[in-house]
Amino acid sequence: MNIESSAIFNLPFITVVVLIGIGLYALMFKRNLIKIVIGITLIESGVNLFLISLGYRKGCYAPIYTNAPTTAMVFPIPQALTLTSIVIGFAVTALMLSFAVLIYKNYGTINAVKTRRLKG
Amino acid sequence: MFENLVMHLPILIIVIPLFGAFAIYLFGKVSDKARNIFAFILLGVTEFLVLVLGKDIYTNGLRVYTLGATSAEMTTPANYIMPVRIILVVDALSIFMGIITVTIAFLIFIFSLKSMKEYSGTDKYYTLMFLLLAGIIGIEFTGDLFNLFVFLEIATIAGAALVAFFTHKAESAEAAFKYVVIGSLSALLVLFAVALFYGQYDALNIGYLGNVMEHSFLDKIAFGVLLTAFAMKAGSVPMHMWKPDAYGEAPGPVAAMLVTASLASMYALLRVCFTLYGRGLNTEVIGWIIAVLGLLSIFVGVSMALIQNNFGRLIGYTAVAEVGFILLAVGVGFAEFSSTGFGFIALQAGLFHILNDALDLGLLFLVSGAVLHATGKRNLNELGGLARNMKYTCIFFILGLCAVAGLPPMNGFASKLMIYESVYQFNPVFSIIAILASIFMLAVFVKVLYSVFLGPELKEFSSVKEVPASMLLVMGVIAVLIIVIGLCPDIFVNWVINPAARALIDYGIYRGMI
Amino acid sequence: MIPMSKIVRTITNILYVFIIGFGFYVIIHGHLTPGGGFQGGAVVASAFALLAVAYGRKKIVNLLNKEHLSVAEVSGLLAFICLAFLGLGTVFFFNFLAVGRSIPIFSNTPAGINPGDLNTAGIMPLMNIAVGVEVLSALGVIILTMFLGFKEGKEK
Amino acid sequence: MNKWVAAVALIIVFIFMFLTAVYMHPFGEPENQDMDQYMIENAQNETGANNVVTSVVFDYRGYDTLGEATVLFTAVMGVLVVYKKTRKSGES
Repeated sequence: MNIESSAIFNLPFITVVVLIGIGLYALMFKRNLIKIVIGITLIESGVNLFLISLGYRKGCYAPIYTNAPTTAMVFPIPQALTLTSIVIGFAVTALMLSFAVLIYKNYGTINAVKTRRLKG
Repeated sequence: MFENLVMHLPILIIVIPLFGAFAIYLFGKVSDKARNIFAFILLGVTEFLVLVLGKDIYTNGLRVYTLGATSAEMTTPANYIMPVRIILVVDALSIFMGIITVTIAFLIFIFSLKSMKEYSGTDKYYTLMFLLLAGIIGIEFTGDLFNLFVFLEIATIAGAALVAFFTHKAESAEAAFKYVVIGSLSALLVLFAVALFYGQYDALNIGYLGNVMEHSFLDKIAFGVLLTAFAMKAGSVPMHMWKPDAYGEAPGPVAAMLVTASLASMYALLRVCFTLYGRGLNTEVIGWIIAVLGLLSIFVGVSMALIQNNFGRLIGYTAVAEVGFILLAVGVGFAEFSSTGFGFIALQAGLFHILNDALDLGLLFLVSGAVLHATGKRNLNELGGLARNMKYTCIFFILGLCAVAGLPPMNGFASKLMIYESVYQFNPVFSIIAILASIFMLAVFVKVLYSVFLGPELKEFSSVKEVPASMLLVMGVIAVLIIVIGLCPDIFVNWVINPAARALIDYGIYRGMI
Repeated sequence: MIPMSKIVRTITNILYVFIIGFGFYVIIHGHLTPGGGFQGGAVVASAFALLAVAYGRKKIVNLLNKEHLSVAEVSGLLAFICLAFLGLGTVFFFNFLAVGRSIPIFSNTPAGINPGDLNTAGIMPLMNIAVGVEVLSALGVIILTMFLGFKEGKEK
Repeated sequence: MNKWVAAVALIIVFIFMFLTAVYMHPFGEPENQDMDQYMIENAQNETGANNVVTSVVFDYRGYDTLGEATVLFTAVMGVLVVYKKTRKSGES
């Protein structure tokens, strides 16, 4: 495989890497609980983008036969998987934000350093 | 007719708890009693069905179930090369894990009837328990990687919500936040690996992927990602911090169920290592890595448990050490990868320890739940002298701690002896460290025994009563199981563990069904 | 939260009907056009969010009932899982309406590129509706719960 | 100290993921396409739906959708648990 050419044409995949990298950075270095939630959401967006861009074929259309221009279609499965994973991501985000609200109610802060009563 | 029912069993065992979860929520709006009876019947039916399926699989070999096809055995469409639908594959290992999970869940449900009675929101508690059960069985029975991700998320979310159940305590929200962040991060890593497989082979089925895999560079990265994800979810060392937090803050029965949940991700790790990759990997190196991870977990778990003063957190650190024992044995089994010799015995010991771990730690967490129920306290410094008023709970606690510390004639002794023997042939140093850690674990529990149950009677606990009979019954059943397995381990190893271990080593059978 | 200005409330009064109608259109045409139960349910739930923001805390409690929504959610899920159970004569999740064609509901089979026929796809439109009801009420419950927050005066 | 370890780990992970992006097949030219091609060709005949994605969501992978709906239900239960009234009665 010619590495240089594929590095250019794989631009969507590189975007995925950048997204996941930013998400991991937020997860490791940020101490604000809301920012941690945002980090998880960024990783999830990256993985979703990865799945959906794996399903693309050049010159193809959406996989729906209703008034379709041609029968050359992109992959349907990644779209279904991404739909599933988006809904799951929504559920996880809602739950994490509720926990953050509960932590704020109990501790009066959302700074992860100040809220650490459980250690050792 | 009966054959027809057995054919549908793999899906029914997952879907009945799922259906139960939805229906329980509706029943709970009508009356608590109707809800409890309904839930009891559903769990009893599930337990019966899983035992029937277990008998069938141990005699006739594995079963597949193709969802939505014209026939359950039609794994690929007619005249086509690959499976396109979701397929459940239940082999000896899956049903072994399934029987453990359903049995523990059934016992925990009976325990919860009394112990959770005085808290608000019990509808949601039972609904989430059923969802957690369905998620765990879904992980264990599925043959599809993306489906594994979905059920991992169900188990994670239900588990996190249950950890936060004591909303009046500030720490429980913090523990639940950690749990859900770690759980969803590991699930997203699994999804990333799924995407890597999908991009290369356009397939999601574990058996099919195992057949066509070319072990390219991307597959190696995917293995690293999956190993990280499942080790993290199982509570192995670099990412073990969530485990004592979650176990320490969750209600006792929930913590007992979460032990089973982390054993399910251990199952997923085994499935990935043995069935998906098999001998295509450099098994020696990977086995060493897993064994060293296990050793570190044992070390950190035991040494941190020594300094705890919260009942639940202490058992949580012990759970880290126990996962370390399983990882150590499985790592040795993976490094050898043979159906004879000490490698196979190590693998058997690892699987045996999964069974014992679920029972022992389950019993200990139930005891901690019983103490919390009776006294409302978990801090070891505040407790004391409970043996006078809670005789039976004390006896069950002694049994549980003997089992975890690996004293004869408990089940923990049987499996740990197998681990020491087989690991000694692999590397003597590993075995010696494991034995020393086990002795330290005994010291930890003697400290707990003294500070909770023995010692001078405290004034505030003079009116404490023994917990209700149903809770004692559940702890008694688990204690009897512990002693029975400890007294005749050969029967269990030969009849139950051996087929499960063989199913891992002979991965060709699993892959050949697709 | 206080209600927003009269302009916002008037526009909301006109708009939310259309949003909910569009949501149900997306749900019902899920097997023909892009969309389906999840997407349509999310669209309807966005109308709930709009109402909540525009009318504020006191009014929204009268408009949307959390108990009713959560019952609707469980009913949608039960309908979905029961539709899957109905295929159990063959296999769980078997599309018995589209394959056997013994029952003349949603049983036409399109071929190739066509303008679209609602009467196709077997159990899929029914599942779309069940999932749509589940999703719109689940999102509604989440939005309402997080919007209303903790009720005062219940901690001890 | 701890921060440096985390930074090094992050950089290593980033490098490996970058290699993943490079080694993956070129964007828009997937190598294997058997499973998806089967669905594009046979979905209309087998399930009767014009929308292939819907037939994947509700027929070929309907079980995943059940799990997904369950996840949403679980999250609702979790949110309700978090916002529930605190204890009915009893101690501290």
